[in-house]
This record gives sequence, C-alpha cells and structure tokens, in this order.
Amino acid sequence: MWTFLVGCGVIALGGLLALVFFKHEKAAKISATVLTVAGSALVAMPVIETALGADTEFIRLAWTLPLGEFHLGLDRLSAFFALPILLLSPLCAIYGIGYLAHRKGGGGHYFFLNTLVVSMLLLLCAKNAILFLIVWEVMAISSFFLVVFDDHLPSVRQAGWTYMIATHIGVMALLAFFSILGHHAGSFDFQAMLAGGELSSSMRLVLFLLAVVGFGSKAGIFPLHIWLPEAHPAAPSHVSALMSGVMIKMGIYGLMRSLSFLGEFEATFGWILLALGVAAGVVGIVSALSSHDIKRMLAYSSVENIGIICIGLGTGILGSAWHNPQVTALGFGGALLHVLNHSMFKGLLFLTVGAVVHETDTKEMHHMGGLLKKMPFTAVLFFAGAMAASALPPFNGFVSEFLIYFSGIKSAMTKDVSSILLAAVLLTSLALIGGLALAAFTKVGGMVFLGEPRTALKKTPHDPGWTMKFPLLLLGIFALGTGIASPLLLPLVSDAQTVLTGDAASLMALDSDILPSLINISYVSGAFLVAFVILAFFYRILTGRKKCEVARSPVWDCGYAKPAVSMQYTPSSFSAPLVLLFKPLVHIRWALQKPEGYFPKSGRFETKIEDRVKEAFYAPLFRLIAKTLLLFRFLQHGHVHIYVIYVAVTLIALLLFTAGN
Amino acid sequence: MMLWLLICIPFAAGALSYFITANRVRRTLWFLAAATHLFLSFMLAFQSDVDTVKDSWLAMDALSRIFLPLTSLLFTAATLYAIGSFENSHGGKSDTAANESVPRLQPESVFTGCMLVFLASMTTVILSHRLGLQWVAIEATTLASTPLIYYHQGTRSLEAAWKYILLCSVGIAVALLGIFSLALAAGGVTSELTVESLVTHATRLDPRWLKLVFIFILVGYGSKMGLAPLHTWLPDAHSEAPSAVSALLSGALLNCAFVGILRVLQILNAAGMGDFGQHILIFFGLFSMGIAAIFILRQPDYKRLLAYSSVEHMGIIILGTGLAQGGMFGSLLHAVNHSFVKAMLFMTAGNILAVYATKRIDGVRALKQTAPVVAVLWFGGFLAITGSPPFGTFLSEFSILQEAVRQERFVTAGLYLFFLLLVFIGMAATFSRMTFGAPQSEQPAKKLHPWSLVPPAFLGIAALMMGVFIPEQLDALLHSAAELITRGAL
Amino acid sequence: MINTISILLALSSLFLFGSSRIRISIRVVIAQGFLLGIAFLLHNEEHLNSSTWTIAISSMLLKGIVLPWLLTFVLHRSRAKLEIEPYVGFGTSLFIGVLLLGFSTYVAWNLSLTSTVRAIPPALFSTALFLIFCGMFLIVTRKKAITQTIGYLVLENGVFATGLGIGHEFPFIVEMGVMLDIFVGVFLMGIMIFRIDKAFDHTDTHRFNTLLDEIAPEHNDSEDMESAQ
Amino acid sequence: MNANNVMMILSALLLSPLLFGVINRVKAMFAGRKGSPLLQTYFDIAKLMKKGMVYGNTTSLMFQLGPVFVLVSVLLALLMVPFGPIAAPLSFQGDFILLAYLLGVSRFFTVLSALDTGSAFEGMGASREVQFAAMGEPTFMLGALLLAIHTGEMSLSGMVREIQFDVLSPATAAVVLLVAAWMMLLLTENSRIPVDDPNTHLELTMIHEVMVLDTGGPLMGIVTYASGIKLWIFSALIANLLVPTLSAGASAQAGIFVGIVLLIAVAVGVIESIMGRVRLRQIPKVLVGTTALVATALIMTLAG
Repeated sequence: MWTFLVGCGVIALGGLLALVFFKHEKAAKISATVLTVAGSALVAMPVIETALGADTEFIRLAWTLPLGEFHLGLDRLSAFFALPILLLSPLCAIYGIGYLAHRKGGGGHYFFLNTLVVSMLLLLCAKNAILFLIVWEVMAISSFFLVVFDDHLPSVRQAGWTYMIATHIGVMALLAFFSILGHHAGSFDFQAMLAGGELSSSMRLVLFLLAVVGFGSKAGIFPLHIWLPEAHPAAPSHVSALMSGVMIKMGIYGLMRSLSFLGEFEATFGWILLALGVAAGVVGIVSALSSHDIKRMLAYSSVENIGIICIGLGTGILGSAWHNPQVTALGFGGALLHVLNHSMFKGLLFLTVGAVVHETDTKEMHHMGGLLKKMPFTAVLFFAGAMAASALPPFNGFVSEFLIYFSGIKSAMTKDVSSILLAAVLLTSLALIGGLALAAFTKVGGMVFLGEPRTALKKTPHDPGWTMKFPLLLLGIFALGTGIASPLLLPLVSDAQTVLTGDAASLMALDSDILPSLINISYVSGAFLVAFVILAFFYRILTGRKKCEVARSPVWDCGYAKPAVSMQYTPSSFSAPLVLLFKPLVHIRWALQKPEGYFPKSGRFETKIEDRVKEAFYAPLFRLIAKTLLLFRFLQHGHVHIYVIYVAVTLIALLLFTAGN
Repeated sequence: MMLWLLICIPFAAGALSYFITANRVRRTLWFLAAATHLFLSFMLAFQSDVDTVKDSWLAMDALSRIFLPLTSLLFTAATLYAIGSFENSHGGKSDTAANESVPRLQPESVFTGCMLVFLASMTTVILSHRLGLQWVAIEATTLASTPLIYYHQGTRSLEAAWKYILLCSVGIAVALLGIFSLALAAGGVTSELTVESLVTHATRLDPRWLKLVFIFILVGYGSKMGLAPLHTWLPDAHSEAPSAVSALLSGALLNCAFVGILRVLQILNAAGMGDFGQHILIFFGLFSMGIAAIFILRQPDYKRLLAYSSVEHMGIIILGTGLAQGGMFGSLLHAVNHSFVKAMLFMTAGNILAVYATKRIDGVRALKQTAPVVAVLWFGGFLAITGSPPFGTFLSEFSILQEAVRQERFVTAGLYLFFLLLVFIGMAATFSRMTFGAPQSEQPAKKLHPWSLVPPAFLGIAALMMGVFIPEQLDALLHSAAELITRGAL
Repeated sequence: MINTISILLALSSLFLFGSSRIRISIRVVIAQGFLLGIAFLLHNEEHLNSSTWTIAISSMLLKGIVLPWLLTFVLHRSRAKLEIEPYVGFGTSLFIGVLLLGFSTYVAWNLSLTSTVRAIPPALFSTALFLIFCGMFLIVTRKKAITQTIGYLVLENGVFATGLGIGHEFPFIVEMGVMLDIFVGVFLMGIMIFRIDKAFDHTDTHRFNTLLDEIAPEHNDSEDMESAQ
Repeated sequence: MNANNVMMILSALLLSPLLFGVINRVKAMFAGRKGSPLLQTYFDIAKLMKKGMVYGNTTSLMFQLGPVFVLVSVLLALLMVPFGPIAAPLSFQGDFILLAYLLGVSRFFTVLSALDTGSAFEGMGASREVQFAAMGEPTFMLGALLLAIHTGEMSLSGMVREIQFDVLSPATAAVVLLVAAWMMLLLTENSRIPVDDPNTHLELTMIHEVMVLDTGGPLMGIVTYASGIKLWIFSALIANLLVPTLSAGASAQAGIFVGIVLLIAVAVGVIESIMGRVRLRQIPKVLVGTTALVATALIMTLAG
C-alpha cells in the first residue's frame, strides 16, 4: 500500500515538474511522462498483487478535517479498476509528447494530466466519503482543464461548460447520497457504511437513484451522457482516450462501490439499470452512426458501451435479487470485463483517430478518405479497434459481451417469467446494438481509411512518429491479446465482482460452464488468426502465379469511365437509411441549397446532428428554469424607497409571525 | 488594556493619516498600523489565558478569537492590495476610464483615514461584549465605509453610497430598537447589558420580549449582513466601491454583522428558545440563496456577480446557523472560508478592472492569455466560491448539508443543493467566458503591480489550505465557538 | 404626562403625513426632538443626575437644533423645490398613517398584556413603533433625498422613544455614542445631498436608479458561438 | 471431433455450392426453362480461380484481404453448426453467440472491401447490408433463446439433441414459428428474394451483388464459395429444427439431414419463383416482423 502511495507521489511530482518547467515545453512533457511511467510501474506492483488475490491493505492517517479522514484501502475492485488506469495513463502521456509537439502550454497540460491520473488512483482507494469527494472533484477539475486545452475555439469552451455543469449536477447528487448514507451509518467511513444499519426500502431506492445520477453523470449513463459527445471531440485525443477509456469508468466504479453499501439489492434497481443501459446502448450507437464528426462518433460509442456495462450491472443486480448467484456473478463479471476491454479498445480508437486528426487537421469524416494508403499503420490498428468495438472476435470486445449474453441466457434457464423477460430484453438489445455498432464502425473505417480522399488536404498525411505509434501498437496487442487469452483474465473479474455482493464465492466457483466456453472461444480466435494466415498465403500464391495477370482499372460506374472523387458514397448517405429508422432518437438538421438552372454553379447540402435528449429535455428545462428565475429580476429595480418597503414588510411579517406563535 | 490598544492604534493612525500629505509616509503609517494590529490580534487570539483579555467592555471569547485575526488578516491584505492598486491606477490612466464619468478621486488621505477607522470600528464590533457598544460600533462601520464607497466620486458610486447609508441606517435603527427592547426585557433582571450577564440570567428574561429582540436584531443586523430581502444595497455598494474596499466589505464587514446576530442568538439559546430562531434563520438562509441565484444567472457585471455571491454565502451561513449544532460549526467555518475567497475574488476583480477598464463581463475575454496570473486567481476563486473541493468551502458547505440531513430536513437539504447548483451554473458560464477564449483585440498588456497580486494569491492559498488541512487550533476554536453559541456558554 | 407626550408625538407624525412643505416638516421634527427630551426627563424623574441631564440636553440639542439646522442649511444651499413630492397623496398617507397607528397599538398592547416587563408604558411603546413605521413610510413615499433624511430622523425618534424607559440602565457612553452615530450619519447624508444636487441637478431619488441588473445575453448559444468566431 | 463430424464438415464444404445449383434449377423449372446444370457454381468457381485479377484503381490491401477474412470467418462458423443428431465439431455453452458474431466478422469485411472501391454503388450496397443485418440480428438471438429455454441447453448441438417434436404441444407451434422466422432470416442474410434479387441487372437495387461488383477472378471465387457456405450454415440451422429423431444409423441420419438441407434450398427456389421483391424501404418492417414472430413464439412457450 505504501508503494502505491509512493507511486502516486511520483506521478504527482511529474505534474509539478511539468509546471515548474512550463517555459521549456519539451522538458516539461518528458519529465512528466517519465515520472508517470515510473510511478505507474510502482503503483502496478501492489495493484497486480491485490488483483491476483493478495489481501486488502489499509492506510489510516490522522487528518483534521471535519468528518474526513485519510483512509485508503486497496481491495479487489479497486485494483481491478486501477489496471486500465495504469495501462492507459503512461501510454497517453507518451502519445501526448508527439501529439502536442508543436503546441504551447504543455506544462500546464501535463500538470493536469498527472493530477488526473493521481486523483483517479486515489479515488479508487479512498475509504472515506470526504476524501472520496475531494479526489472526485479534483479529478473533475483537472479533466475540465484538459478538455479546454484549445480554449480559443468556441466549441471547446462550450464543451468545457457543458462538461462542468454535467459534472456538478452529479456532484450535487453525490453530496446528497453520501450525506444521507453517512447519516445512516453514523460515519463517513466506507467500512462503517458497508456495515451500516438497515435502510428502509424507499430510502434505498432514493439512495440508488442518487448514486445513478451522481455517478452516472460522470460515466455518461443515459440520459446524463450529453457532455460526452461535446467534451471528447473538444479535448486533445490522448485526453479523450484517457477520459473515455478510464475516467468515465470511475463513474462505474463509484456506482459499483455505492451499490455495495445498499445492502440487499432490489429487483427495481436492476430493472432501472437495465432500462437505462438498453436506452443508452441503442441511443448511443444510433447517435454514433449518425455523427460525422469522427471523435463525436467515438464519444457516442462510449455512451453505447457504458450502456452495455449497465446492462451487465442490471443483470447482476437482478440475479442477486432473484437469489441466482450464477447470474449475479456473470452479470457483474461481464460488466467488469467490459470496463477493462472498453478502456483498451476505446483508448486505441481515440489514439488512432487522434493521429488521423493530427495529420488531416479535421474531424469531419466528409473530408477524409483513402487514408489507409497514406497511414497504413494507423489504419490497421484502427480496424483492430473497430472490430473490438463492434464486439467481433477475435478481439476482446466480444469476450465481455459474451459474458453478459451468457448471464442473460443463464437467467432464462430458470424458466421464470421475469428471468425470461430479462433474457429476451438483454439478447434483443445486445444483438441490435451489436448490429448497429458494426454499421457504425464500418462506416467510420470505410469512410476515413478506404476509398479516395474526399477533399484536398493541406499536407500529405503520413503515419505519426514513434511516440504516437508505440502506444497504438501496444494497445492493439492488448486488445487482441486479451481477446484471445480471455480465460486468463477471468480470475481477475471472477474475484473483483465479489466486492459488490459481499459474497466470498467467485464467478469461476459458481459457474463451471463459463471457463470452458471462454477456452473454446480462444481456440476459435486463435484458429481465426492461423486460418487467416494460411488462407492469405494461399491467396498470395494463387494471384502470384505467372498465369494470373494482375491489372488495375477504374471501378465500375455504370459504364461511366471517369469516376470522380466526389462520386463516392458519403458517410451521411451510408448511415442515412438506418438512422432514419431510428428517427425519434436523433435530430438531424438539414440545410439544403438546391442547384439551380441548367448549368448549376453551386449546390450545398448540410446536416447537423443534434442530441435529442439535449434538445428535447435539457435545453427546454434549463431555459424554463432560467426564464422563471429571471422573472424575479424586477426585485432589484434601483428605487431605494421601495427597498425600504422590503425592510418594513420583512419586519411586519416577522412581527406577525411572532404574534402568531 | 491590550484590547483597547487594538482599537486605538488604527483609530489614532487613521486620524493622523488624514493630515499627512506625503503618500509614502502615509502609506507606511497605514501599513504599520495594519501590521501592528495583525500582530496584536494574532498574539491575543492564540493566548491561552482567557481572563487576561477581558474587561467590562471588551472581551475575547472563542468567537472573537476566530473573527478578530481573520478581519485583521484581510485588512492587512487589503492594505497591501490597495497600495498596489494605487500604483496600478497611477501607472496608467485606464483605471479611471473604468468608472465612466469619474472626474477625480477623493484624496488618498481621506481614504486611508476612513480605512483605518473602519478597522477600528470592526475590531470594536468583534470584541465588544456590551450590546449597546456593539451597536454603536456597527453603525460606525457604516459611517466609516460610506466615504470609502464614494471614493471614485462618480454618479454611480454616489448613488451606491446613498443607498448604502440610507438602507443600512434604517436597518440599524431597527437593531437599536432591538437593543433597547433587550434592555427592557432585562429590566429588573440584570442592569448590565453584557453578553455574559445576559447569558447567565437568560432564563429569567421575558420570552416574548426576547423573541421581539431577536426579530429586531435580525432585521437590523441582517440588513447589514445582506440577507435577502434586506440585501438590496449590497450589490450596489460592493460593486461600486474600490476593489480593496469591496474585499473588506464582503470579507470582513458582513462577518461583523454576523457576529452581532450571533451574540443575540447566544442569549436566545441560553434562554432555551433556540427553536424559535431556527425556522426564521433557515428561511432567511434559503431565501437569500434563492434570490442570489436569480441575480447571478446571466449577470452582466462581474463585480455585482461577486456581490450577489456574497448574498448567497450569507444565506448559507445563516442557514447553517439556523440548523444549530453541527450546522453552527459549518457556518462559522464557512464564514472564515468565504472571507478568504471573496476578498481574494474582489481583489482579483480589481485587477481585471485595471487591465480591461470595464466591469462588464462581455468586455473581458481570454484572461488566460492577457493576464495569466490573474486568470489563475480568478478561475481558482471561482472553484473555491462554488464550494468545489479541495477548497475549504466544500467542507463547510458539506457540514451544513450534513447537519440538515442529520435533522432529516430533506426539503431544506434539497433546496440548498438546488440553489448551490443554480449558482454554480450561473457562475460557471460567466467565469469560463471571461477566463478562456481568444483575445478579441490587441489588449495592451498592462503590467500589474506585484502588490496587487500577492495578497489575493496569499488568500487563495489560504482558502485552499482550509480545504486540505485545517490547523488544529482553529479547529478547536471553531468547535468551542459553535458550542458557545448553541449552548449559550461553554 | 408621558401619555400626553406620546399622543403629541403620534399626532405630530400624522401631521407630517399631511404636510406638503419641507420647512414645516423640519419644524415638526424639531418639536419631536424637544418632546422626546422632556419625556426622557419625566420618565427618569427618580434618577435625575448629571448623566441623565447631559443625555437629555444633548439629545434636545442634537435633535431639536443641530440636525434641523443642518437640514435647513442643506435645503437652502441645494436647488431643491421647497415642496414635498410624494408618491402617495397626502390624504391616502393620512389614512395609511391611521392604519399604522392601529397596528402599532395592537402590537404594543398585545405584548404588554402578556409580558412581565413593565418598564415602558404601552402608550409610549405604541407611539414608538408608530414613529418607526412613520419614518419608514416617509422614506418610502417621498421622492426627495432630504425628505428621506427627515423620515430617517423620525424613525430614529421612534427608536429613541423606546429607549426612554431604560435610560438609567444604559451606560452613559453608549448613549452618547448612539447620538454621535446619528449625528455623523445625518451629517454624511447632508453632504451627500449636496453632492447629489451637484451631480444630478436634482435630489429626486426616484430617478436614482442607474444601478440595476440587466439580463446579459444568453451565454452559451450556438449563434453566440459563431459570432464569437 | 470424431469421424462422423469430420465427414459432415467435409460434406458441407463440398456440397455448399450445390445449394445455388438447386435453387437455380427450381427457379428454372418454375419459369419453364431447362436451366443451368446443378453443378454450375462449381464450374464458375473453378473458372474464376484460373483467371487473372483486376483491381480497381482506388482499392487498397483491404479489397484483397477482405474476402479472405470472410472465408475464414464463415469456415469457423461452420464448425459450430450441428448436423441433426450428429453434434458439431465444436460445441460449447453459448456457441451460437460466437456463431452470430463470426458471421458478423464476415459482414464487417464484406462491407469494408466494398467500401474500399470508393464507388457509389458499392457504398450503397454496403449501407443496405449493414442496415438489414442489424435489423435481422435480434431474430437469430431470440430464436436461439427460445430454443435454449425450450430444451434447457445452451449449446446449439445440445439444443438440437434435445429438441422434441410433439405435434400437439404448443412448443411445436413455437418451433414452426421459429422456422418461419429463420427462413426469412436466411433469405435476408443470403440476399435472396424477397429481400434482394441476385439475378437482377440493375445495380441500384442490389444488395450483395453490388458489393462485389468490382470483384473478379480468384477473389470472386472466394466470395462465391464463402456465400455458399453461409447459405449452408443457415439452411443447416433450419434443417436442424426439422430433422426427425430416428433410431437410424449415423450415415442414414446424415443422409436425411443433407436431404433436408437440400429441401430447404428447393424451398428457397420456390419462394424466389413465386414471390416478388419487397421494396427496399419495407424490408426493415419485414425484419421487425420476424423478430415479433420469434417473440410470439417465446410467449407461446411461456404460456405452454
């Protein structure tokens, strides 16, 4: 545990050094990165030990804060969530060196980056609500500053603002959550909360809802997700990777941790989470499909994945409420594994997309195309990430979804009506989400990397330097490796989920079927690679024959032999039919300028995708509140004699109140 | 005797400085007086022996031990800052343009004199154990600060000063009625209107009169403290005054009025009538927060924004007071935190005014590029004032929430959080708009005098400190003061 | 005797409600100052000593001579019209005045019936409350800064009237301090009326409303975003 | 893996192109023509393999490797399909999920290699492909769930082993509904009428064919073979529901199974002959309808 703290200290020191060296960009970045890597390595030791089964360690230090205590503890759940942080943070820091090579302000940026990492690590270990809230907010603030790095752009400022408000709404809910829980437990210590007295059923529901709002606003649980599609495109790509990969997972961690305080689970909680998860999954992926800002698309995909995680959590809770430990363990386990997997492939995707944005200077898919020929390395890794994100084997995304599917089918095996309902909802929605995800990611991959460039770029794009390549490669290997070697990951998940239920039984002990299934899946995944290599080799031989002439010609365009770049299918047209099916979920704004006359000079068609939840719910709500409040603005009218009336009226009212008492 | 020294030194220095024409000499005197006051108040406040610092007029108890050093610290910071900002405004003429039709400034000597007298009267308010004397001192703070508000001599500051003096005088007259009523209620029980003797005989005081007393005092000092709807003068005065004065008005003066209310509350609690006050205080607290939220939303003037934020925080403090027990501790802690942060913010606002020469929010863009240090202070101040951890305000606001939940006042807790959120949203828009962005035009980079930056930076660090480490002595003091108020005596 | 004075005080305030000339109003305030001084002496008949005398005389000096003189001085020097410009007509004012008197009497009697405190005669207390409300009412309904100052003085008189009953229990220094404060307060107000007169060419406070909170344009509009670019 | 399922795998690999021949022959018979030989697809593939390659100017490596991936994924998917009473070579709990997602992989690469040409036609086809596939996905999953609940087994082979035909039970009715729904799925996934017309000559209305418009030579051979296997997989899945439990020997059972698969191909041919194409915009509705069909079956099982 002390190693953990020392590691955090090293990372924090890196941040401070970056601040000290703010005048020397390069020194700042490198010192911060080196210390991040070193610190992560230090932290990794106790984390891996604990994740593999070492006992929980605690540190308590005296701290004169009202209600607060410096109490840290590293248990299985914390250790599990720490893994993606330790993987992604150093990689993002390294990536940042190349990504921000020609930018000013790296010192401050790295300061906040390291602060974010440290705060996340401490968050996972905080065993006192006050400490938890403090690091929670430090995390929020530092990530806010990371988001507004390009603050000269109005859209970035807008995004920062949205993020800040969303976060703060969450914090308010958390304040309420912890104060109620602390009141019931009589202490703000997590262990006291865990052991805290019996809560009434309605109070548990209130607490659960507060936790969902509080942590959900960070995790981007539908309908609190609206900051994600704003903030992720605004932030520099390695920050998006870190935020989407690990920071939003802190919301999931918080939710899981707080679930453990609520005592016995009720089926209502499960249904709520399941419904939110399904909604998030479908809305998220449809919005991703409709977006043509490449980073916005990835952000929506994160919303979708958080939805999948919620589906897993909901299933776990339902399993627990129905006293079906297998389903519980599978649901929670699947959700946890998806947390880990999502952090890898989403980190990978954001970083590859970052390289694309870095080279092309645009985030608009309509302007891209044909990058595979210019940036083969990036492209290959992007496709790897895209496959993982579409939950396709042999990548890791499939494995965690498999666990969640498995939990649903397992629950249906009881042939209980509500279990079957759960399974039906789960399978239908996951299948639909999977199909849509495939559509969304083939769209991005196809439109960005395949075909021909749709607009002329200022410079010729090429693969980035090694500081940016290395993280991509490593994450790609991890995404594939954890996909193939999933049986090895199972023990991690299998134990981490016990923290939620408080039961000692691990997933593998409860369910003997899952391990063989995973082993079979990893055989198939391995076979996939081997078979591909063999077949590709045959294909090579086949086309390499002397007899086989290889020629190039224009593609078929109905006999029109001069195809132009602008004739390519556009991202919007690719997704339009599917998106129109889900019209109520996204709002597409059209702006059409028809070509006129026989020889039209110009024509223009533009679509803008708006978030339906934001447009139909938040914007009117905020407007209504503002309007109502502003109605009372007349109170301060500047007439001093009327102000005296206020005094008199207050006095008289109070006198009457006293007389009445 | 030492206590009288605390009052006399600034008073004498103030009187003296009125006649000194040489800037350098006067400023030195000013600073020396402030520093001496600071030294003495810290020395006395942290002296363990209580009895040595007490006579029939003035006394030092847990409450004054908190607020006296605080006030003194703020004053010293404001002194340095004021000197720095004088340099700022003499350096370039742009500052005067800030205040539209400002032909001239009042002589600096009047300013200095009034500042020091202001300090003397605030010290008296905090130390005084006779409620009559306290009233006199509170009224004196109004009188001493009116010329300070009018320092710029523009029509707007004139209007602000007029509203200030009129509304505060009316309010304070009601407070005097309260003091008289208290004397009436105490008639035949005790002839001494000291807090101590009133507390001792509290149970024998007539409860109906005591209620009346509390209401009069609350309306009277409440209008000085800026509780809605008695706050109407506050945004005008705080925004039109020079920033060093605004910092003191918000950071120190509001606390003095709060101390005035606390003294009466102490008697009320000693008489076992705390319940009566609670409802009223909670109502005032929430109402002030709500009103402040209304005006913070889409507020076009950043100094007024800060002023309304003071109304909000006074609401929080009074709410905590109304919740008693844990809430009392929270509200005292919050008073301390708020003083640091708000003074810092007003000083920073003064710096922004010096750079941009406008108080309108749309006139200020891209602080981050134009004045990085100011931007850090400004945005840090925003985080602190909205109660974000790791700043101290978070802890105090959370303690108050916790107490509301503990008493199962869920509606109060809910409204409290809702208003905090509204204020946050309103302020976030403004502060991020000012701090970030691309510079609109070629702002002439104005060099700010370091003395106008060091005091707010120091206060900011203090506010941060309060969030991660509260000195044990202070913690103990806050606890005993809270107990003093809620139980009447230790 | 005290009751007579109370009634006189109440009547004089009602008179203020109906009076349309500033100078007459000032004279009424002078009368109130002397009445209060006498009432103070009468109330403390048994405790007459040097300090009570000093308080009484200085109060009469302050309220009956110094402050009215100050107001008259200001009135002459400023270019204000000598008529009172009310928001509420004199008739209505009188009617409201009677209502306020009723309310004050209700509160005072209500309190004295149930209270053990007998130091202050109910009549005097009701008058005191009435004067306070009168003062506020005058401030609220009269347009000129100077009439508002007069209102403030009436209010102070009301407070002072309450204090009559406790003169001997209140330390001398505090009493003097209170008076000093009032003096300085009114003095400052006088100075400011001068300034107002100079700066605005009028002393009508109803035109004194430049300090307002406008509503800033919406901060996070997309249109706004584009215009910022 | 034993001799039986090696044999079955080999028969699938060998017989899958035959399905196209059967369909075409049936269609020809309905049209009153003689039609192409039953083995026409084998001839086509053999001929294509011998040809040279022409790549589009815009294409990259993805265009060439995509079909290889497609073939790999359908081959692996085939491993999990049981052959009536003879279990699949690879069978584990939840294998149908892997099956569905392996087919997803094949779709992923089909679509990407189509998009690699940069042609508007291919883009259009790809867009339709992902659309209809996404809408069809729940039908498969819900169907598998229905079977799992019905049989209490979580692997395809287990389900097929346990499935019982009892004419009077509501469960049988549910299976009939499921067969209907999966038949629709087969038509969709394999781009048959009424969803797609493989024999049309208008690029604008195609789905699968338009995606491989620029594919030729050995590459086209691979694509054709892969679609044959895909058709086999779907036909075999449906055949599994219909295969009667007989106490016959393994080879007889295998014969019956293959016969049913071929019958399904005949059925496809019949459907193609007697039905017209549904308008493209109506297809999602049809697919939602099939999902509803399975859902109804599920509810029937519960009620029963």
